[in-house]
Amino acid sequence: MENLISLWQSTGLYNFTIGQVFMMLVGFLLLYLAIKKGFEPLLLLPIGFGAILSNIPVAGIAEEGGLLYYLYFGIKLGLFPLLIFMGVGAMTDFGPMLANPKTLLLGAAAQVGIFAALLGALALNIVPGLEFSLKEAAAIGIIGGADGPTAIYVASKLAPDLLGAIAVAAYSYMALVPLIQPPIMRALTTEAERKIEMQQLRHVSKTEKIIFPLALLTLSILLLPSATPLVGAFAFGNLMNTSGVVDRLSQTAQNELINIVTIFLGLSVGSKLSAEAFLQVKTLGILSLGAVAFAIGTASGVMMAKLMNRFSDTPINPLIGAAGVSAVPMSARVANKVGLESNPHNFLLMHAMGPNVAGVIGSAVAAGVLLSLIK
Amino acid sequence: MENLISLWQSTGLYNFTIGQVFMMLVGFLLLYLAIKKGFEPLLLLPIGFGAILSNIPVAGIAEEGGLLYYLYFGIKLGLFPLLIFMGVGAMTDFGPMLANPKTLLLGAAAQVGIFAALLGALALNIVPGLEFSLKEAAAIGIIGGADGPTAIYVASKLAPDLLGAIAVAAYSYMALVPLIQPPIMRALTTEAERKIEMQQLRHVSKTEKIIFPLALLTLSILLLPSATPLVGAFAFGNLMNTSGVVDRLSQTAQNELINIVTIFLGLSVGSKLSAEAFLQVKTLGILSLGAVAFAIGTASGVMMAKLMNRFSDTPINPLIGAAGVSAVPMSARVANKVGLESNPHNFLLMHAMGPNVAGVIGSAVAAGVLLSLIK
Amino acid sequence: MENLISLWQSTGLYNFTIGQVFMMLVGFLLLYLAIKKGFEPLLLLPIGFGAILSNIPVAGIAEEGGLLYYLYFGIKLGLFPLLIFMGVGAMTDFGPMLANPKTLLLGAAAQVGIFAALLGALALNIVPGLEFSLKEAAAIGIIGGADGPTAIYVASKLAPDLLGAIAVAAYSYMALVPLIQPPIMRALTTEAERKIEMQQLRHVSKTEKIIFPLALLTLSILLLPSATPLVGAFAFGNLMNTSGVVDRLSQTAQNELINIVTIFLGLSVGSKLSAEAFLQVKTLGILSLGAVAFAIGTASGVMMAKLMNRFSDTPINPLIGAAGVSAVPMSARVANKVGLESNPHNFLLMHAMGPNVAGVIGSAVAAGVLLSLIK
Amino acid sequence: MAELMSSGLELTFAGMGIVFLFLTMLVYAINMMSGLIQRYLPEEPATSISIPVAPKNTATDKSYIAAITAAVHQYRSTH
Amino acid sequence: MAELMSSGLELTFAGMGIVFLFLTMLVYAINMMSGLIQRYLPEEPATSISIPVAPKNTATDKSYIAAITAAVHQYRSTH
Amino acid sequence: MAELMSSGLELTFAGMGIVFLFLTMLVYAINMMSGLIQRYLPEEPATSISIPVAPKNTATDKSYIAAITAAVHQYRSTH
Ligand code: NA
Ligand code: NA
Ligand code: NA
Repeated sequence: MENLISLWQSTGLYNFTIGQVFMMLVGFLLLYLAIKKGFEPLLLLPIGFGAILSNIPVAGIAEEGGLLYYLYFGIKLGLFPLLIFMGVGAMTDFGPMLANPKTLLLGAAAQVGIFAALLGALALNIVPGLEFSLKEAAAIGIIGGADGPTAIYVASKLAPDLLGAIAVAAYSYMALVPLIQPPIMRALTTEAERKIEMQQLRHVSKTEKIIFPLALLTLSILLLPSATPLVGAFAFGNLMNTSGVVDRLSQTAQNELINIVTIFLGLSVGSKLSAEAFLQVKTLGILSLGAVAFAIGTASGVMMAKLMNRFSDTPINPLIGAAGVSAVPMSARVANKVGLESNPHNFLLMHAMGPNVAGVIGSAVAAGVLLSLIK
Repeated sequence: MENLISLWQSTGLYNFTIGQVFMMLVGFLLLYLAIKKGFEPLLLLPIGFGAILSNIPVAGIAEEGGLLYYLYFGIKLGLFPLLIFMGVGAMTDFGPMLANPKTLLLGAAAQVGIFAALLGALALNIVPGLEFSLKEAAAIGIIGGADGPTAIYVASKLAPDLLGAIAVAAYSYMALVPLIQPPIMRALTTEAERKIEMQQLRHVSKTEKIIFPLALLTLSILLLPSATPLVGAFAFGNLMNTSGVVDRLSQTAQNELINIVTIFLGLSVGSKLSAEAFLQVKTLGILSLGAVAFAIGTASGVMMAKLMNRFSDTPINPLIGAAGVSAVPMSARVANKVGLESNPHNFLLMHAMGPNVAGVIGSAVAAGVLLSLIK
Repeated sequence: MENLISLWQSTGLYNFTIGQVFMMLVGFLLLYLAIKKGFEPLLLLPIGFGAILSNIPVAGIAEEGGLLYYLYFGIKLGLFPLLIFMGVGAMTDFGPMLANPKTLLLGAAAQVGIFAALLGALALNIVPGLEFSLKEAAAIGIIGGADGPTAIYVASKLAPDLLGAIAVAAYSYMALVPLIQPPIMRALTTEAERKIEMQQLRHVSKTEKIIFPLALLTLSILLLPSATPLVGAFAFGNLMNTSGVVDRLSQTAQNELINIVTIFLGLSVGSKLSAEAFLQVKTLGILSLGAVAFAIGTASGVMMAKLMNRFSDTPINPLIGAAGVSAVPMSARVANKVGLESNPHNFLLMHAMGPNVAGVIGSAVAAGVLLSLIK
Repeated sequence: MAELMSSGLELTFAGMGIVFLFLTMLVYAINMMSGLIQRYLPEEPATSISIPVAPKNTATDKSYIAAITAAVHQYRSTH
Repeated sequence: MAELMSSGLELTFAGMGIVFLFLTMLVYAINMMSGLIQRYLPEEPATSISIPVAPKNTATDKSYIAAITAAVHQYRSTH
Repeated sequence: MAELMSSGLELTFAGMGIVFLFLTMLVYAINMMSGLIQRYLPEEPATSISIPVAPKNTATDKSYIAAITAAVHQYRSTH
């Protein structure tokens, strides 16, 4: 009898708080989006599952002694995002960007979204009850970088309490890129601009691809050492791939290692979706600002392309500017798709891959500035 | 000369204790069983090797500074068994169980073995010199769950000192299932019962397979949160597989990740086979009780199937009840084999897979009860 | 404005020390050697990159909070070299050695290089400003073992400050084996000796290959427990492979696991290439002594083969003695190549694989002696 | 000892009770779930399923490979 | 609040400034690099490249496999 | 210095002694092992070996795959 009462008092039904129930529903929603809607499933499925597990009463899976508590150290110490960045680096082909380097500027322009969201977060301090510090605003802004590992890395350093909401916002909007970007792209360009065909890209030699990650790292060392953890991991992964002499390491970095870390990272991020941390007005602010950041980033990229078109002798289709937000490779695909609507023979995919990977570099640089200037 | 003496004093020959020698022989015996007899080699080979390494005098491989000391943290913190459970979840097909859900009750009945062994351990306190606390008895009982990761998880929480003996017993008896079960199955059934043919299983849709792990987890959250670390890891692995949207993660969980963890887990378990911990009368008790647990679990499953046959409109071959102990997939194969002896056209394998995977759930639930009620 | 000054003061350009610049150049040199010259790229590429990353000012990638700081624990605790040794063990075929066991003595003789370098290091204490303790001298000597993981394991225990230089020297000279060894081999042998054809190797049964790693481990336990971490990891990997019952574990140990650890090990070793540790006269001493060790080891192996030829009834080509230094499989290839120059029908490769893998055992034994006698 | 045994028996009854309760409820849950799914989310007969095996619009870091492979392929085929 | 906004604006100008500065310098660096490479390290036209894909003289622990495989093959073929 | 050198020399003699002792004993051990195996556990000539490559009765968690694959295959083939 005592046992039965003790058992009843140890059930979830007895111990639930309303916040936990709500956060589990958020977890299930993420699973639904990942599985049924195909939203970034590689991250949102583990994140959603982690959210459910960490909100189970009594079990303490995200507390000391529990699985997610220990896995979270991989984020806390900054290991997981950097290892993912290394794997992504090994998967990335800088060829299209090297063939047309001026598209790097599109990747720069799109980072305006980061700082727009940062300023927006600070402006929201007007709203009574909402309070964002500079650190928090910066961590929110980085959602606009449209790059998961960068957002998680910066948030883990500047605002670990907001990590869950920021990661969810970043990956959700990356999944929503095909819905968010096209209307903005169409609104800011004329039919004639969207029809612009671009010159075929030149061939890029293996040597250039080997030297590039080293040049990128060197520049980052000279100008912005605070960005070198991110840039360095990325360049290391890329060099393993392009050098061609350590294929077995490159393959492992791109496959098993990144897969293992992705599982652990997703579950750990989910463990930060606790009721106390997530069920706050702040979260609504973060979600809104994230959307603003993506929209402004997209617009800035497109406008920059239009500006460059005035001064460039070779034509640039402004649609590829939208790919500057990163969200690799989705936003490049979106540029390609919107371009095909206006001109069915105009394949922009390869041209958009340049600004797309430039956007990754751009947001790593912006992250470096934020990490360096905000104490 | 001094050096020579010092060298001689650092040899194994000089430093051996009789207990260490004996435990090394146990290690070699496990290697023999794994390699020559094919007993659960994936676990018993690393466990046996770990036993040898950890009993080497002077070297201190299982002490602070040594490899096995650090690997053991993966068990101590509960990471390894849960990661293995995740991989096993990703490998498991719940289809046959979903096609015939009432076979779940067979997986419930077979857990009687767990509690029989628990009571047996307590009863052994009569024997002078044998003393089992409630925690230890529970950890011993879980051997009857016939599921390696569950046994190791529970033992690491309730009775870490007995971990080595419990893990060895669990895996040894799992390997011995083809010897232990058939006589019991034959003794408890008539030839007519063993000839019973079962209805063909209906097709199970992909959607059902996706929803099931979530339903299982939800029920566990509501009723028995203390089982959610195990059930959650299992359900997560299963969902990665059935959802079909994160194939690369599911493949890694089923292959490289589970392989790496299996190597580390086996070696770490072996490191608990020290002379002090293993060379006790308790160990004989554990080995006997484990055999009892398997036998009683098998019998309970068969008897439950016979009971259900009285009330069910569709026939159940009682042999598949024996598969309820888990020991996946060996006990399902045993049911199939014994069935074929009586009726060469009667393939029970798929029918036995239902109770077989139900047995995994059943022992995870029993583990949850034990972890929750025993403080 | 303040921000700009603050940014400028956070650039690499502002913060560089000359030592850091120099060590980065060393890092780039290692990358050049790895990529362009094909020098041991699997290790020298990550080591070179780690050297660059850890010398970036401000970023602190090798300090607490940085990626390389945490990865280095894998070396500090001795995990990485042992896991690599396990993988190498799984890759190694002892067949040729078992077919002609007396070639083991060649692997013994070549270890003279280790002790020659050790004595050399102590002798260098005459040079004012150079001071090598006994521990440091032993760690330097182990370069002559021509085996990366053994050198790193010993250095991490005896002289962690010299780890970077020792690892770089060990891998560089292993890459240089095709340049270092042939002149010595030619100088010490006559044309007639180099023409010697060896008897075809007998077939070695699977059972012998299974028993051997256990026999090796047993001998090491009895005589030299201090070598059992290395020998045990190696034997465990080898047994996983030869037993044939845990193929999935063996494959993972040889591929994904060793690849992941190689990436982490290389980067962590690179993190020990800091200006303070590396830019010392000691480093020049280490580099010179490493070359001496390789040369003397090669010579000893060849001379031992010549000596054995006097007493042996079956002929031994003295060139295979050079393979006793290990540097698997490069030095065996070198023996084969030099042999073919004198006798184009004389394939020594398989005959040289015996002393080659014996050299791995020999240096593990030497490592055990050093770890055991030096406190 | 007697106390220990009575704890053990209590544990056994509670334990087997929960195990049967849990798995019985799971039987009902499965039957309900399967019924609902077969009624409201039936698999389309001949062709494929309602839940896309290949996600339609993933933009994950890790689909880099696929996209870049495709892109590079197209790019190379023009050189 | 006002102070916070002014910090934010400063950060924005510094940040976008650095981002553009960095990527502009990268454009120049790439152009310079590509120019130098195309002049001094041109890819050989039809045949392969100046940097060996397969390293010529690696002696790594991990090339064990290749060598031993080859060796074993040769050895077995004689038995 | 002189003391250090003498320690070093001692270490050298002990070290090379042990290395030769160890490997010599290993030679004998191998010869004995091979002799015993060739006498008492000879490989069966044409067919395969006495130690099964595929374990006969493993029941490991990880053989899930094989069994389930087989089972599913059989199950599907009836649908
Ligand atoms: Na970006
Ligand atoms: Na069970
Ligand atoms: Na050696």
